[in-house]
Amino acid sequence: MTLLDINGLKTYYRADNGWVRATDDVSLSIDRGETVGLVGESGSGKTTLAKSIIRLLSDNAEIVDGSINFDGTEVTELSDKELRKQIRWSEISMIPQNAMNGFDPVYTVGQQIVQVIRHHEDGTSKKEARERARSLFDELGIEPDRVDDYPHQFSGGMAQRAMIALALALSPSLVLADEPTTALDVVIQDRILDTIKEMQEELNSAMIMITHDMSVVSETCDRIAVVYGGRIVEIADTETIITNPRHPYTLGLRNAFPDINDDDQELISIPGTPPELVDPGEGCRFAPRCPFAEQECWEETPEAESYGDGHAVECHRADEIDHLQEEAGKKETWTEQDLGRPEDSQSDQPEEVMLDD
Amino acid sequence: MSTERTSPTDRTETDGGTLEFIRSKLEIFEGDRLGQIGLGILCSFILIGIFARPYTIDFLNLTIPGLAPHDPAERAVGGRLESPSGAHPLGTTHMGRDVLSQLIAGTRVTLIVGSLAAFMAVFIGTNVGLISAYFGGWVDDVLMRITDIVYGVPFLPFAIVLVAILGSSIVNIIVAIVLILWRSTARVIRAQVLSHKQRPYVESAQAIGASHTRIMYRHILPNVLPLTFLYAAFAVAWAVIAEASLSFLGFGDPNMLSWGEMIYNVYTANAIREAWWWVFPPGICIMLFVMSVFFIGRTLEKEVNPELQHQ
Amino acid sequence: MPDDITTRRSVLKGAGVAGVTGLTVSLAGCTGDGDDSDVEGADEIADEVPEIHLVAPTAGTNPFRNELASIVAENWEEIGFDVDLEELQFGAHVDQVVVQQDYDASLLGWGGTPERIDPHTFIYDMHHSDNTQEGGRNTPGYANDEYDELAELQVTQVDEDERQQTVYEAQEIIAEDQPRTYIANEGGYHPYASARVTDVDPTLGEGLNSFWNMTSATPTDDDTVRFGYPSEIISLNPMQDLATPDRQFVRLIYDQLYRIGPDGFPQPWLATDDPEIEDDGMTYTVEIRDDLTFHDGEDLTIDDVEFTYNLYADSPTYSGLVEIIDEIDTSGNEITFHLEEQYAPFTANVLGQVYIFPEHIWGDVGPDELADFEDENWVGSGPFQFRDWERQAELQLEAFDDHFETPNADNFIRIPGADTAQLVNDLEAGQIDMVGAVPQPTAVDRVRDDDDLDLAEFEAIGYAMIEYNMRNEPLDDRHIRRALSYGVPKEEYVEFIRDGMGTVTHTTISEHNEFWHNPDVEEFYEDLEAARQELADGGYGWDGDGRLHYGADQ
Amino acid sequence: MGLRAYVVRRVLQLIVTFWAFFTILFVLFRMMPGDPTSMFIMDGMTPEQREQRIAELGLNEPLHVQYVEYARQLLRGDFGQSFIYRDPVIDIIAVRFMNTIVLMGTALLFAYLIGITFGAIMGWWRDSRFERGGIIVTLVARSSPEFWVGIVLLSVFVFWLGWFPSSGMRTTGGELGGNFAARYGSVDFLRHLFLPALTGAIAYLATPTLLMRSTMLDVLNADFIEIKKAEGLPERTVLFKHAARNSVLPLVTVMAIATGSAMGGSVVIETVFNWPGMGREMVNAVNNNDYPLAMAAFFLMGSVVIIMNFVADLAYVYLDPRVEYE
Repeated sequence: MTLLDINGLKTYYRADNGWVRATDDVSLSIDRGETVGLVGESGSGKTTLAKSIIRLLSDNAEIVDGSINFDGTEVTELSDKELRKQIRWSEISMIPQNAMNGFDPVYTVGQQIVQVIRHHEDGTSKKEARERARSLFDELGIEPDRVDDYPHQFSGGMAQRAMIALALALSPSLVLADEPTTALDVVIQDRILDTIKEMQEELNSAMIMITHDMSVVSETCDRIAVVYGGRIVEIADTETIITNPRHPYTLGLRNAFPDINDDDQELISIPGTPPELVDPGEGCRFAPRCPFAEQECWEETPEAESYGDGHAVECHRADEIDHLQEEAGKKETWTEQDLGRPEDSQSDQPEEVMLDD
Repeated sequence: MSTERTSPTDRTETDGGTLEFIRSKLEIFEGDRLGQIGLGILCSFILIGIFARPYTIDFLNLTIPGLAPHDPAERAVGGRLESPSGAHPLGTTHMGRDVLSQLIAGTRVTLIVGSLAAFMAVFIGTNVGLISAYFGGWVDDVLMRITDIVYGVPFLPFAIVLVAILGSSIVNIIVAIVLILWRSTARVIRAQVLSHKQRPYVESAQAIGASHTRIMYRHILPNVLPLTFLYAAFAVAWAVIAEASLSFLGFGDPNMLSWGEMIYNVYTANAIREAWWWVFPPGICIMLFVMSVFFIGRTLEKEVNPELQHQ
Repeated sequence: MPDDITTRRSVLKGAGVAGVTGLTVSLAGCTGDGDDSDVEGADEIADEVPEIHLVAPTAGTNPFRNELASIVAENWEEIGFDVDLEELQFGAHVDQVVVQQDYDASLLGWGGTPERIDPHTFIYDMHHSDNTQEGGRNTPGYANDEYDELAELQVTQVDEDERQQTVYEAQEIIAEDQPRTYIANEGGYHPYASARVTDVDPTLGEGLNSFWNMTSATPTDDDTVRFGYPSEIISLNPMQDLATPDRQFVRLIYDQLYRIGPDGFPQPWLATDDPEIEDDGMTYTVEIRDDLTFHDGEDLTIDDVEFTYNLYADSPTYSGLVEIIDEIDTSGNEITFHLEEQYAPFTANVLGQVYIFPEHIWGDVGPDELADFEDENWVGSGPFQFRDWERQAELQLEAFDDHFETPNADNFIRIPGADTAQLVNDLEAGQIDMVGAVPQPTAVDRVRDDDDLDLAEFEAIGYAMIEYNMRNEPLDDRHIRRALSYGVPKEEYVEFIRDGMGTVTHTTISEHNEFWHNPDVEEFYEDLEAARQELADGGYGWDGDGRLHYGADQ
Repeated sequence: MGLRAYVVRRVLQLIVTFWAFFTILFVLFRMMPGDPTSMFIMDGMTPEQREQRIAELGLNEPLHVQYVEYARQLLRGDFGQSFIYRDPVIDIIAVRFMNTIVLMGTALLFAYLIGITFGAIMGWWRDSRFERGGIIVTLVARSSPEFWVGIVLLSVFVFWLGWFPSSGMRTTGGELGGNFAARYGSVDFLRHLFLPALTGAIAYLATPTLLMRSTMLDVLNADFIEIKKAEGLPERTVLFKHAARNSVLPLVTVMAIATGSAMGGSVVIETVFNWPGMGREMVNAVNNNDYPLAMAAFFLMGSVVIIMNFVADLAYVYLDPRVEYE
């Protein structure tokens, strides 16, 4: 039962030197109650993808092509007013990275929850809304009286819980969680993730979990989409991505994060920086950093290939899976490669483009 | 969207050649139309001010002619209240003086007041802020109470009293302006220094046993200097308006005709309604001058700190 | 025409700029060299003549005199003096010059109120050597025994023709001695709205501020005359120190036995007739009218008059005014004053200046409380009665219908302005009907061209003058003062700076005060050649730069 | 430190500030040349009268005696008696003070209402034509001295269009006095108020506008603005209830300082429009050497600023729950 169906989405930013293709021809569908992880480095476009869903884009960004079908409604065609009334928060809410900054500091948390409830539900009295906020707090393990506290009076973990309360106040069908735990320390991280999972299951909400942390997604998500250079380079169920990925970038990401099952694992990071997304041209976008790049990779943009059971990969060499997996496990593979194109190594560093994450 | 900001570091090491320094500073005007316009206007005024009146170099027996076609104080170079003509491009005053010459000569007064007052005010303000924040404790208490008191003093009434005591001369007017104007710089610099005091570079300087004076002036000061420049720009604008207002009330220096005094003269001559050529040029010049400084200030402000909160 | 005016350059304005910038600015054409003169000074010269400290009003205080001061300073520099021109606000100016006597020369005006049409103030107070102390009216410190005798003599001369002769002689002496340069009687125009007010009556010395104008002005549209003046009055209490604007309104509310008429001579007011003066000139008997009431309805009787004169005698502020009175008796409607000595201006300066108070209101006020006494309704017996007052906003008076000279306007409102320019604006905008101040020539022209407005012209008996501090060198020397007087452009002042408003004068009594004015005194017009000659005659000489020095023989 | 301790400390500071302010005033005014008799001398005050008057005013006492005497008076809330008017200063000045407060209060109110709204919108639509135009307009306003704005408004609206009266506070000849509403509530008063208040509003507009804009830019970068948008709240709500509400905090402090400039600036505006206010009264008093009156006027102007600063500090604590009492 598909809740959200994104098809061929292109969200571009205007820059001085052209269009920044932050999300470039992306398709993704999510079922009700499902949790999908979007994994990638900073600047890969994962946040832009998520925000495109509720069109929460800055003035210089534009959805230039593609469709976003949410539960039968085409989001890209809604007026601003319909979007605010029908989609935002009532259907799709979000949890920001740092909950402390997600609340307006000059109002109490309760006031802010009450405001959003009453904005979307015309008949609800202030008192009822407040009661709901209190019971949400209770369910999330916060003392209900703390609805009258200001955001700065909460600790980090508590603030994140309060944020979850805010996000779930209207029982949305989809929650966009943007690195919801990175600002917290590890012990609290786990507890918060558990809380999110519990609440999500209770409400049967779907969730998109945006993170650069493989370990977080592996614990919480049903499926994982790996985002690189504005595209989903690999998507599959969590098990497959963790154990049997086919894209070299996924392999690299996996190396960069501790595997819970392997204590002796040596962490290897991917050298180089994410690609410039201004008019990137032909060729695989990962090629400059890919230890396995061949001539073909530089010249032709790979198409998504299906490897069964919802596993899709955009890589010319995805077929050589065994070889790749073996080589990718070695540190030298990554450290001893020549970055850039073999014949004319790119001399100028790609300009760092500031996206919205 | 996160904007990367160069974090202020110990800038003492970045001493380049002076010329290079200036060039690097001028770069901030690139692509900033308003800033460029401001710089252009200001430079024109400075040139006009410098060459307003003739110079005589005695030992060379040489006279460099001034821009002003007439002596601004000379009566009856034209008829009474003549409208603009070839001979008097901006007409004449009720005493037959040449308005254009007065306007040109007034530029110099504006420049003198603006630059001297701003320089002294910012000099005092920066030092007070620096000392207050650096030493803290009772020094801070005393200096900040003084600043509070000065904040309680309304400028014009104060200047009027001071001029009544000391007499209306340009020097006394500058003194009055400076005595009030330093306060805002002091507060802002103090706040800035307070944040710098915590930075590692100050601690390391203290660790190697640098003297207070050295830490304050060699280490901290260079870091707050951009802010000082910004406040100097605001101070120039403020000082010029203050002088004009004081002159308009009739407390200007009778021997130095400023733009404000020109308007005062039109006003007391009751000629505002007929002599537009006499009242508009000085008014517009004041606006243009102050505006140019603000435009430059805006450019500096972007450079100093995009988040800066100022008055 | 401005083109006739000799062009000059300002030393001062240029020098100021140079002073601050520290640059040598050309003072082209502004040198004081006497090369173009034929006058030869002393052959051998000694020290430089000290610098002259000239105090003048700021442009804000008096734009005309401010302008004049800079020309005078230039002229004086031209004939070899160093001049230090200081511009001061009125209060500071008076304090420094009249009280502290810290000046060499001072450009100031002496007001011509109607009381001063009698020559006593101008002859005795201003020039007799008894009045040279700090704050005294003989500010120059002029002391001339021959003159003093004349000044004392005229006080006692009840016969007007004899007194006139004395006053003439006195004027000749001071014209020669020039303790002051008498510059101009500053008559001029007071603008008013001819469309809204008729029957204005500007009088000598006061223009539209005169008592007679305020009672005769007749509003055409409504019943209110709105009168603007550039400063607020201080008090309506006649027992306080009064400045001229205060007196102009106090006298509307309070009556005197005599009022100075439009012709300058006292005329009976509360009195039925001129005073009967005994032959010794020391006993004055006055009969008052029998139809007098105060504003609160009480009758004004001879007892109130007697009470008033006693009150004045007790008042710390005004006892001086009536100290000449030795004794008072009353009988019926008559009051008799016995003087201590002969005092010719008694009618004008005492009977014409003492305001009659209601005893039933002021009877219990102690002498020391007089100046602070607040009579909320300011009950007097004058043609106008007090209605309400908000300082800096408006003072409202209304006609007192029971008065024997009911004014033509039912309501009279006084509005203090920020300055004359602003009042003229108000006049043009229709917010006020009359202005009691002389506007700038620009505004005069505009008013003249406006169909709804008109100008009331008047002549003055007061004058602008430069006083010389004869206590200081070199001003103790008559030659110096006379030379400086030749440096004052009186005609340019009247014709150009004041655009023709006023008349040039050479003596202390205005030509408009015809009876007392001596038309044959020595005259000093601007003449730098004559000034140099005067200096040469005095034994002074010039150095190569044209700077004036004492002669070696002096 | 608790709120109470903070307030106590601020109050103590306030007292010290007041004392120092008053002392400076006293010294300043005693240094002024001349004395209150100057203005009467040319009108015939004799030297004897003059000396007597000076003794009466206690001006021949040693300075420290005068200082203590004046301080005592002030502690009793008494500004003394005007040297010139011979009325209690408070009677003379109370009405003037209200007139000034009403004028400048209106001007500041408009400046801040307009400034905050425009600044907020300028920040919201950053980089738009509206913002760029707005900045230039604001800077032009800020570059124009009050008297210049007043003269231009006067020329246009009074002499050219004839829409407003040229000066004063009300049409003359009406009932004087009356209660607050009668004095300041009438249409006639508002017509007189319009131009001078507009002059002030234009002169003081720039600070709130620019500051509002720049803090808005900061606040708009904050995460919570995005969340509020994501919550589906209307743009107006996000702009005014959240973004503007947060940006307004620094303005509170600046407002106190602006009150100071407004108090001083009133001198100019009152002169141009002949407004019967305290600024002009003070200049007159200075010119007349009427120390008690001039000092009281000066003192009141300063007090308004000092108290506004104090109130601003406390208001900040109230408005921003994050502030700690340091």
